Amino acid sequence: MHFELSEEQRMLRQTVSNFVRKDSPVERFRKLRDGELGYDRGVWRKMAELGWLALPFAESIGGLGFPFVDVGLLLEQFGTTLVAEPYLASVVLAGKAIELAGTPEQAERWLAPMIAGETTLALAYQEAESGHAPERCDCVATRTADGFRLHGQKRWVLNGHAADWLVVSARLGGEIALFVVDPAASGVSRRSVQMIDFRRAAMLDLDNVVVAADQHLPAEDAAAVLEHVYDYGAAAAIAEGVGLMDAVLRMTVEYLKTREQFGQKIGAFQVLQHRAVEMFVECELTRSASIRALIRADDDPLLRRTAVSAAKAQLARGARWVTQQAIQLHGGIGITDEADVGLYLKRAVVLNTLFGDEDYHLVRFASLPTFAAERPDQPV
Amino acid sequence: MHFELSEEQRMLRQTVSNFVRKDSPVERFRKLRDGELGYDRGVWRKMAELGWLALPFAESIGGLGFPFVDVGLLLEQFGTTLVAEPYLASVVLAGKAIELAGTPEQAERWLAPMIAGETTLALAYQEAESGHAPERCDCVATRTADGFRLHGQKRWVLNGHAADWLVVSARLGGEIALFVVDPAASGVSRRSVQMIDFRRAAMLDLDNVVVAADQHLPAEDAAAVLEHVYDYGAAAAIAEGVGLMDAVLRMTVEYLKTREQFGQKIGAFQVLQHRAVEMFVECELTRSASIRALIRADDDPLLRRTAVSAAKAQLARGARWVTQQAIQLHGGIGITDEADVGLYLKRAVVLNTLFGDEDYHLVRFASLPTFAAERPDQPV
Amino acid sequence: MTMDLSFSAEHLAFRREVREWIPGALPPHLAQKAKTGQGFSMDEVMEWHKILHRRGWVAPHWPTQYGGPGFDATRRFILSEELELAGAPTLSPFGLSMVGPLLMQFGNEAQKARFLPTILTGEEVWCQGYSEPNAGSDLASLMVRAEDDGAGNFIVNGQKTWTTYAQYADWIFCLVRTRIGEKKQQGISFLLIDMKTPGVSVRPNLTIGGTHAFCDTFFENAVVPQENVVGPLHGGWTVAKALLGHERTLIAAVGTSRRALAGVKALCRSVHTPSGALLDDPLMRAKIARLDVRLQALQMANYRALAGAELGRAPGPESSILKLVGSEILQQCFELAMEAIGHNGLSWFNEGVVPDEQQGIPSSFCYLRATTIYGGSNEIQKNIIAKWILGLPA
Amino acid sequence: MTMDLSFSAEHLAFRREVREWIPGALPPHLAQKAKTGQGFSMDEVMEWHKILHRRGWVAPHWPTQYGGPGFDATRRFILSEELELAGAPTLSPFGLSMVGPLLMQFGNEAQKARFLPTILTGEEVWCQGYSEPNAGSDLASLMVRAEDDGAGNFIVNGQKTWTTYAQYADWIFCLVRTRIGEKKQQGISFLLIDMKTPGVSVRPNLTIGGTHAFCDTFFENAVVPQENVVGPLHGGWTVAKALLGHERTLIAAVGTSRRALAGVKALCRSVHTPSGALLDDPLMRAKIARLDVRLQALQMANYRALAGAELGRAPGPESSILKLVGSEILQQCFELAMEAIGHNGLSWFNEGVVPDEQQGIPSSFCYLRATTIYGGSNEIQKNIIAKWILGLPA
Repeated sequence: MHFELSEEQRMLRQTVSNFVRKDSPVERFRKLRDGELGYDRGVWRKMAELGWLALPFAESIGGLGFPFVDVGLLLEQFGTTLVAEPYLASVVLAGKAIELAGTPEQAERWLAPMIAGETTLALAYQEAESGHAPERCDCVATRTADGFRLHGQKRWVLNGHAADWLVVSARLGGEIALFVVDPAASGVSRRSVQMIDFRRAAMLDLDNVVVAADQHLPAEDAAAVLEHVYDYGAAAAIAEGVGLMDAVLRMTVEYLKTREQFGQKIGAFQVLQHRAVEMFVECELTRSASIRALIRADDDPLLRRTAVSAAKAQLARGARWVTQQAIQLHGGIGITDEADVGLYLKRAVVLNTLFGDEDYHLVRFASLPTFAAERPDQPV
Repeated sequence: MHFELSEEQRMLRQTVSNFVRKDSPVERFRKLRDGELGYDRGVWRKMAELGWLALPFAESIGGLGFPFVDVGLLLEQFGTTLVAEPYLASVVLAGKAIELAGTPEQAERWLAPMIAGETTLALAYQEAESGHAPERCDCVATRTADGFRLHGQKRWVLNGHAADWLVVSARLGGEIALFVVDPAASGVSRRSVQMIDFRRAAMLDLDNVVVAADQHLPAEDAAAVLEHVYDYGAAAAIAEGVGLMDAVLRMTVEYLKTREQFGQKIGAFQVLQHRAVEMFVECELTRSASIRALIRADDDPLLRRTAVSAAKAQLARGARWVTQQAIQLHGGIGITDEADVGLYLKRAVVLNTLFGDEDYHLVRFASLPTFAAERPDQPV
Repeated sequence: MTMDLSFSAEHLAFRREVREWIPGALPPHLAQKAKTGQGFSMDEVMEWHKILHRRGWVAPHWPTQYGGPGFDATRRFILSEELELAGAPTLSPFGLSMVGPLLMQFGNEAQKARFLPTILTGEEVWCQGYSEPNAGSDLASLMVRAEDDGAGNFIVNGQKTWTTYAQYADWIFCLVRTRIGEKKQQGISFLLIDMKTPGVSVRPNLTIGGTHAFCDTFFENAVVPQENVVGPLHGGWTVAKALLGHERTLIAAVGTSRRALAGVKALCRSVHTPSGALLDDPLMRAKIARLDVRLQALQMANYRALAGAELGRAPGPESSILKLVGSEILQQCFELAMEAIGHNGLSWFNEGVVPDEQQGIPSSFCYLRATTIYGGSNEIQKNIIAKWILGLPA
Repeated sequence: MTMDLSFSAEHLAFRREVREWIPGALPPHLAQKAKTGQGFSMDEVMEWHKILHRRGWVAPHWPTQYGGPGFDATRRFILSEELELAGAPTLSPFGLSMVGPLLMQFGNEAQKARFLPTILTGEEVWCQGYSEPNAGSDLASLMVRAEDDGAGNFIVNGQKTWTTYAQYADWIFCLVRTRIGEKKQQGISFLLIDMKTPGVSVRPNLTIGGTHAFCDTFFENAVVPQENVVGPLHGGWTVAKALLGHERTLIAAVGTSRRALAGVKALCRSVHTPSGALLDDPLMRAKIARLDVRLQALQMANYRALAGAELGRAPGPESSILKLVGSEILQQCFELAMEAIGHNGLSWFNEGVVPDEQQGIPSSFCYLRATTIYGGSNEIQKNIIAKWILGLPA
């Protein structure tokens, strides 16, 4: 039982924390949010220089080999100021998919430039009828003489509007398979759409797109890779959500301490105090659940699924409550676009929707053998 | 759209209100609660003299022919001081079952003495495996040369420990049928059990009990009668629950106005004020839902089911919240048997458990055509 | 007369009349927006205002002497409910429901003659100038000053916030401070200001819902005739307070929530899961049922308030909860809608990306966080109930 | 050292040791009650106290110099969790966790020598005399008076309430007023009183759960030697306050809730619905899952607090929520249990009417309403967090 950060982790957190406070406050996000890209490629390269894009990959393929907890540390900080760069989409989703499902040559080809900050990636798994289950995949891959042809549609591809390469899931002879697709290839069309949190995603149409044999990521069990990556995505969203909730709590408490009505700080009203405490409770519970999910993200599937689903369900409840109450406590100002708190509400919607919503994770959690176990003392 | 009480109804309510305040305060309930009967046969006869036991029955069989709303008025008042007499069991359940399923001769035989206060009745529908659905009935009736034989077990028969006659549901050739059984008959055994609210019920064993042909209530559709009576029971529980919630709110607000801590009335603490307001909100919503359920209790089955299920589900949420918070606001004293508020919590458990719990009614409500209707403006 | 849950034959006939009239009256472009739940522009709202005015139904709560139709409380309720259920544009309340009734109660004849007719016709649009950056819930702390110039005018200076739709308004009714240094509720006057007055400027602000509803309105030495004070000079607090009592029985917005909830059911019927329509998913179904049950209880509370009003009763305790509960329910309807549409709820004003009827949901979901804040936040509502209905100590 | 969710090999071995020991150590009649979740009598609690004492585990948090086993925080936690999970009797905290540690901190040598050994052995049973009819949450308002008789004694008069299990106690530790007319936190002393003292009488009261847990304890000219004051005379408030800091990390009662929730699952497996076991009903399943998810988050918060304590850290913010959330979760476990057993939850102490494992549920459901009230109500907990952790203004 040990949750202390190592010296290395403390340094990482400190560096990221300095970055978000000094170089990436919410104002930077505001400036970027209506641009066509929605983030800054220069900052992306900076992140590469700092080694952040290499964090969770094996050293053998140019990564730092850090545990997923470290990705969590970074994303938690990112969540505090709504950092816009596609770390989750490019590093966590597409990056881990390529690492887990691809060959060393494929990692060299697609991961190395991304780790160097020269490219960004995206993972296209969501379809119109997927709901929250990435294995609901109707996109089809068929074998050709010297490769494959992909046909179908993908929706809500995070960073899909800008990614240099797209990792796409499709059914090959009924089984899930993963392919790396060049967005400039013939038959690929993508439409950039703005999301509620002002980041961008792509609606992707694949019209009999030709992909070469070496663009197929030859994992033995690509479905398992996809599920694992989806859980990585969930754990990343949870970590980002913890940072977000924390920032929202802090700005709300600050507002309660400064805003005056009826001749006193509104933070002196007991009802608002208790509301803030209830927000604090959700923050602490979510943070606690998050630590477990991050530790278990690299672990065996059963412990991973249990921890991730428990934490994602807690995030859903906690982030919803905290952001909604933060707006309520801000009063009229909370309803304006000008107030940052609304940006956090919207980001919370995105984090709660992606990688399984509350009911999806409750149902998954309750379907695991850990739920039905007779003894109440199973490992956490 | 008219919810005013008629002159007659106002008088009824006033009489009942005087009765509960003067003749049946909670102290009377406390005196009765550990007795073998649990209530007072003298008071029962008094209720008969006042005409209360005749309220909902047709004039042709010696009743007053009042709408079920009037029963609601009476039970709401009863709920305010936890009146112990078996009005719901005897008049609403068994009484209405005999009226709706029986012949005029049967009404004369069993209802008339009950209306006169000479007997009490009980309805035995619940079984160990019934859950909240009275149609789940394993008790079996078989025809004999000159009547029937009943075999099976009934559970939680309200007033079953004392009733002079028992109305029993059983399957006759697969269909629900209703019989009036003499508890002294051979093969009948009953065990009196104390319920959480200190009232009593019976665990009933029927071991090939012989009943005469004229003890069969020959309704064409006894299952429909049983369902209707179950809804009457639910509407009665809702009305009693409204009175209960109201009393609990009043005693809690009173406590907040008198109890001092930290040099002030605790009712001056904003958090406790808002809690009391949230209790008040549940009271008003439940009262509103209750009025509809009472009016619709005599109405066509679809409107009746919609209104009763909506109100019973609201009662479950409201009564649970109000009684639990009332205890919380009473603090330590609320945890003692001495404080009345705990008695109300327990009665609320009974009202919420009988005649369908929250989920049962939510599921029923959502299965009705009124739920799925496209137009949002159906009749209430 | 026994208790009765139906409307009278007369009222039912009126309901039919309204219901049959709306589809023909609502222009196609508005009907399309109503169908898909998208927001209406101010032009569209005023277009509908004028249609209703031609029918005589724009101000159902106005007495006949001022051009109202002389409706009883139930007719007013039915009309409002039918309009909500049809998804017709919500009329701007500032003229019709706020300054109009106040003018009838407190205005002099000249003021009534000048302002009421154009409110009715929609020729002049009004907005409200109450809140200020440092006077929100604590409205009496307001600071906008109106100083006597000795020539029959006030010189107005300061800033009002949340002046909703001020960018479209011809007139603003304001609470301003006309005398300083007294108890803060005193020395406030209720003043009507022409938005074209030099020195008045408006800055529209984006809301959390991505629309331009709110404005800041600035006054810089704006010269306003003193005859534009409504009610007693320095006695504006009384005027403003009178408004709080108006039309309380209608603010539950039950019709809007019923329409929204029916919309959620329709959405859930159209969304597919591996085991069938989302509406048949037990968890989603139970959530909808839970909300529906609560909404129906609120609807009954509303009916009780209405039946009381019809008998000329003062609003009973049931009225006090209408706004409190109604605002929460409406928010919950849109939370469920967001949950139902899943990933499509991520779309922010993208044309043609999600089905039309889902297009407006994310913005509404965000904007409706306001319902528990405006018009007296729910915390303020609870303070009021605690004090005035439960009688708890201050 | 990377983050780690497992216990060390050493601690796992200790857990195995405890887990293997309990079944043999728990006498059959206690094991039967543990299995069915029924309450234990005071005799049974003390029987178990003595068994634990023989094993050396009765006071895991006591230093070795006073007879404790010298356990680290994790061992203490594991022992406590395993005992909770086994459903073993909860020991009376008044001696072991309350007056014992206070004596170690504030008592003189004579007091320590006199009282600590018999607390450990269980030869003397203690109860707590803090609350009074008019001093509950506002404890400093207490009124029980101890007057100096000039002969080395106090004459004690007044009434204490919620003196839990006073009817079984040999000693009571009290807060009494030894000087009047000052700031109300001053002039209070911490006094030990022999329950056999003439003038001390006890009236046990029924609780809402139908058991005799609470008592009123009356003092009528009870003569108590002044040497029984612990800590400074008139300085008892400081002594009492020190207690509030003790053992905060254990009060989440996660083990108890986990056992209760496992019990709910077992119940739901045994209850049949037309479509199968109740545990497979989607609504019930989702409710259990929702609670389980929250409990597991709380468990992680508890582990974080524990890992911090192990490193000698002061309790972090995560510790402050343990009691607040833990108390609510335990209540919710029993609400679900009541819902699961349906009509059987109507049974009030009837032998043999419902299955053994359901017998204790209605009483526990009622009694556990106390968890959000005692030890500082959850409202008080929130006041404290608002002030001391969030730094909100008073």
